[in-house]
Amino acid sequence: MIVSLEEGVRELVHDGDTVALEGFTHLIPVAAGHEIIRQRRRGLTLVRMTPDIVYDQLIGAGSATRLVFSWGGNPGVGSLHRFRDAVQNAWPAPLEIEEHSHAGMANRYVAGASGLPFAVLRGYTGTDLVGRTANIAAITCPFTGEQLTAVPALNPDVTIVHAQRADRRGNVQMWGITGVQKEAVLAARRSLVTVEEVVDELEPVPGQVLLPSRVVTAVARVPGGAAPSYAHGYYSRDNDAYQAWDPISRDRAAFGRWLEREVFGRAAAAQGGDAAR
Amino acid sequence: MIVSLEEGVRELVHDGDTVALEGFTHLIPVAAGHEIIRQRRRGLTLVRMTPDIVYDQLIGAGSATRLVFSWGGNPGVGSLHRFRDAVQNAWPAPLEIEEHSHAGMANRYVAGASGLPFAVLRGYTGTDLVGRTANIAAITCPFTGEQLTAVPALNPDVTIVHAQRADRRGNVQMWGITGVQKEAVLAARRSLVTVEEVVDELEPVPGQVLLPSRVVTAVARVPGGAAPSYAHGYYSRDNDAYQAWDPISRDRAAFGRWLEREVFGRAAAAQGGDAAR
Amino acid sequence: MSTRGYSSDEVMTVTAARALADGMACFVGIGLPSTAANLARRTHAPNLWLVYESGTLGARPDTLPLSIGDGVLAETADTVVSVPEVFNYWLQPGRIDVGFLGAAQIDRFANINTTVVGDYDAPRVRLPGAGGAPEIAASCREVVVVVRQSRRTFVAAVDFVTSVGYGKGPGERERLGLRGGGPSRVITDLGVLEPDPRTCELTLVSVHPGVEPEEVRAATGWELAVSPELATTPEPTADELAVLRSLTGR
Amino acid sequence: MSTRGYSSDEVMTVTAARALADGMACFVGIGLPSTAANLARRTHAPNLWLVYESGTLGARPDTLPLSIGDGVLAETADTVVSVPEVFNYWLQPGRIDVGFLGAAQIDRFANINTTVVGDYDAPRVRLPGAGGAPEIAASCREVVVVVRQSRRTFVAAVDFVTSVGYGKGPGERERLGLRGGGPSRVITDLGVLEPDPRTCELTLVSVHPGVEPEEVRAATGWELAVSPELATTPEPTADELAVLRSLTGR
Repeated sequence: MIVSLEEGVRELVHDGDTVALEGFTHLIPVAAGHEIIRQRRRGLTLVRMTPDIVYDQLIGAGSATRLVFSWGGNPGVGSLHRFRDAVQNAWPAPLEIEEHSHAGMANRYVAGASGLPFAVLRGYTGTDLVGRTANIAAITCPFTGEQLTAVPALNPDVTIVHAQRADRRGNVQMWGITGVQKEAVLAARRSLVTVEEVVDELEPVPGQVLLPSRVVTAVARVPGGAAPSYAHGYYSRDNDAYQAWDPISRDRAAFGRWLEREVFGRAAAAQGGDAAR
Repeated sequence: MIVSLEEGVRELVHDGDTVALEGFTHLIPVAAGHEIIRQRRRGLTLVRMTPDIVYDQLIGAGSATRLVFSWGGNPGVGSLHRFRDAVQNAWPAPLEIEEHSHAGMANRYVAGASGLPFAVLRGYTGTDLVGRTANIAAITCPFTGEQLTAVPALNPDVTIVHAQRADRRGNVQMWGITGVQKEAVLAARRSLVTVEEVVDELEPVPGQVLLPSRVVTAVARVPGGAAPSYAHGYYSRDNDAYQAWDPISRDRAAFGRWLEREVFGRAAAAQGGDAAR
Repeated sequence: MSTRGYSSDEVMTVTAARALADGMACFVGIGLPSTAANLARRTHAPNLWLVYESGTLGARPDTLPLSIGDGVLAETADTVVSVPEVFNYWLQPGRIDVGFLGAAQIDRFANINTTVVGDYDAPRVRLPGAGGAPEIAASCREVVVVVRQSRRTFVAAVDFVTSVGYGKGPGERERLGLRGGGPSRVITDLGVLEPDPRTCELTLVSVHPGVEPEEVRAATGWELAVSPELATTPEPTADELAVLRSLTGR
Repeated sequence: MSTRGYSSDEVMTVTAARALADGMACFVGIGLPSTAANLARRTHAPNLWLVYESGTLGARPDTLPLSIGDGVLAETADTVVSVPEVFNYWLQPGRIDVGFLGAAQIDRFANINTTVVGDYDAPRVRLPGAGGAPEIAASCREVVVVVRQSRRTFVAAVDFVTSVGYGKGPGERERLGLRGGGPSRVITDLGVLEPDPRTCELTLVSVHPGVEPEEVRAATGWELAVSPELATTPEPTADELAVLRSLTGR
């Protein structure tokens, strides 16, 4: 249940898997993303509402062949240039994309968490997103005849999230902006949670989301594992790091050097804790 | 925004309305139910997942012509005899019923809160509930072809709930078992919330549900307004009162005496607070 | 209380508690199911994970709750979620191992009625209704029914199918697309019934100590099949009875 | 900074802030919309109710958030809800008065593109994508677009309709069943455009101080209609500028 980050990724993330690393600006599982690159996983379908710089890194490193998303950017800075390079120039490899709106993606996770094959929403109507994927369909209300939109459930092979705390039995506690993480974990076949701390007892916190251990496959203690995003109550967002990513991301060679230095040049344990610490 | 219970019911509950007084064992708006009886509202469609003794009282008093529900009983005791008398003997008036499962009712409120005309679930299949109402229909997943069940949104004219606290701007805070109250309020055209306390600032509490004032039409301070059910952190459930209801409920005359004494014999203010207190 | 030192309700509750393995997730109704589940948690299954439809996940009540929404459930739970969430995120996707249900009527294919006795539009007895039962019966990996046995309750065909057991027989759950396994046993104050693997018909597989199969057949409103390997239910242990009595205050 | 003592971005932001009435519920995107909304909250609209798609309801940030998910939003909010809840329970049912959107391209019918420039399958520029915008554009009572004006951005027809304004013209929102009112104005660094009530075509209704209508027409990729009652935008007040600069740290 409590594993090292290296072990957690090795056991739970396989080549060709559909993998969601979720987080809405807050609690982004960055260290886990780097460990996936370090373990040279290939052929992943990456899923996330808001792919940001860690997805840019995974795409630039060639881990992914497909991206399912609703907004891909460097929040507060601009575009993701490794993502652009993959879509516009197939570098380092072609990247197939399937895009949705936030409302659509959120409801796809809700359907996945609920054991339903699809969700219904008022969305997409009149946009050019319709027709770009078979995963947006019209549906008629059997009571009013009104036409709405259906999207299919998302059920990742594995969802990875970062949280503030877990207890030794594997119950996970997060608070602050908790985004769609509960649904993404409940929708997944397996889940890996990196946490700031493992504690004996989870003292209740206002606004908390608690993920019971029976929906958590493994927990890895990775202090700082969300940096340069933030962990409410632990550390702040490193806005400079997001700014600094822009020039690195724009240049293939600079990105390559960054990858060697910051990912391959480090052990998993150096980027965060492990079970032994 | 902050009103007396008498004023809140007078302004927000009209003859013929569809009214939901929600609460799942905890925080049941009993005082508000009695005020509806006292104001002699007629022709109500009463909605609730778990109609219990306050609905038995409303039905026995002749306030309702229709009940939409999923489980009608005296929790831990047995049946509701005023409800039975209405269904079996049309006393004091015929009561039309529309019944669902809990899962169906909960999803009807979710659809209502979401501005959707219907909700989808795995439910009802193979039961005799299907066909008893036009409000259960089959629906086919446009992606998998799988057949599921649809239920229409519930949008009460007014939802009434009880909560621990509100602030002076009308933000409402409840915690403990919060059931389906958030959805019931969000689904309604108007809402009335009775509370134990009105405070200057709502100190956050773990597990709280906060209803922003913009979805709350009126708040009435009614300390003890959930008794004989309970208000977590304020008072416990009066299990004896639920037991005591059984013989009163079984007998039309005993019920009539109870009604005169406990409802018509009291002013609204005597059953709880009012704005002035 | 019989001369055996325990009542028929006690052997029923103890037998129901034994149906729960440690670590299972159990969706609990109030009354007999709740007593049995809490007995199991206090004896052989300390890590039983109790889910009540009021939204309390992982409740560890120190006293027996009187309703499915008691404060003690919220106070001792791992977390409390909304009612839509307990049904949509926990029950519906098949995360619950065993659902514990009661019944006003149950038939030979373990279909359950808690809605009406008699005609729906002119009922002899109006019962509380469905509550969470239809989807518990549909979605849990297995369902255990705990109910006192009599001809009034054990009827050849229920007046109203509130919750589906095996419908009209073999293959019907599959045809309906129900994902849970259905009732695995019915535990009464007289014995234990299980669906025949071939016919899905409830069959007497165990009688409680001192109960004759004929007694059970007499309390059943159809020609009750009896297993050729009919067993006798193991007696409640002194420890089980002590814990049960401390729970129920008897 | 012009000789007027404020920049064109500043007059844009101040004008956008003024579009917000006190007490409104406003769905805020990051960047220019967030600056304008927070300026409004600090000046004439102290009870503006800010909703960010990260789930913070009623946020009152004391510093300008750098992303839609900043900690300061959670800390100062009335409550924080999940992302599914903010879209399903708050945006979709029409509880939001005004949605603030940006655009990479906008066309004469106020349709917005934030997806790709060029062909979708071989894009010249791949943009971030839809985010919350399609449903904000569909469901808010009105939409205000804040965007710098240029021929690159103001195009006759967008390359990709990410968010629907008035589609191909009058009646299209109704045909599509969109419940919100659609874009009520587009506020740029040059002036203010509003849809013509009859044709739905964006029309110049106000120019910022010192801006000539011809400048605006030259920065628009279609034959821009100019209102016969063309106004000049009221200048930012000293107070508005002071608050804005304290927010942006300029």
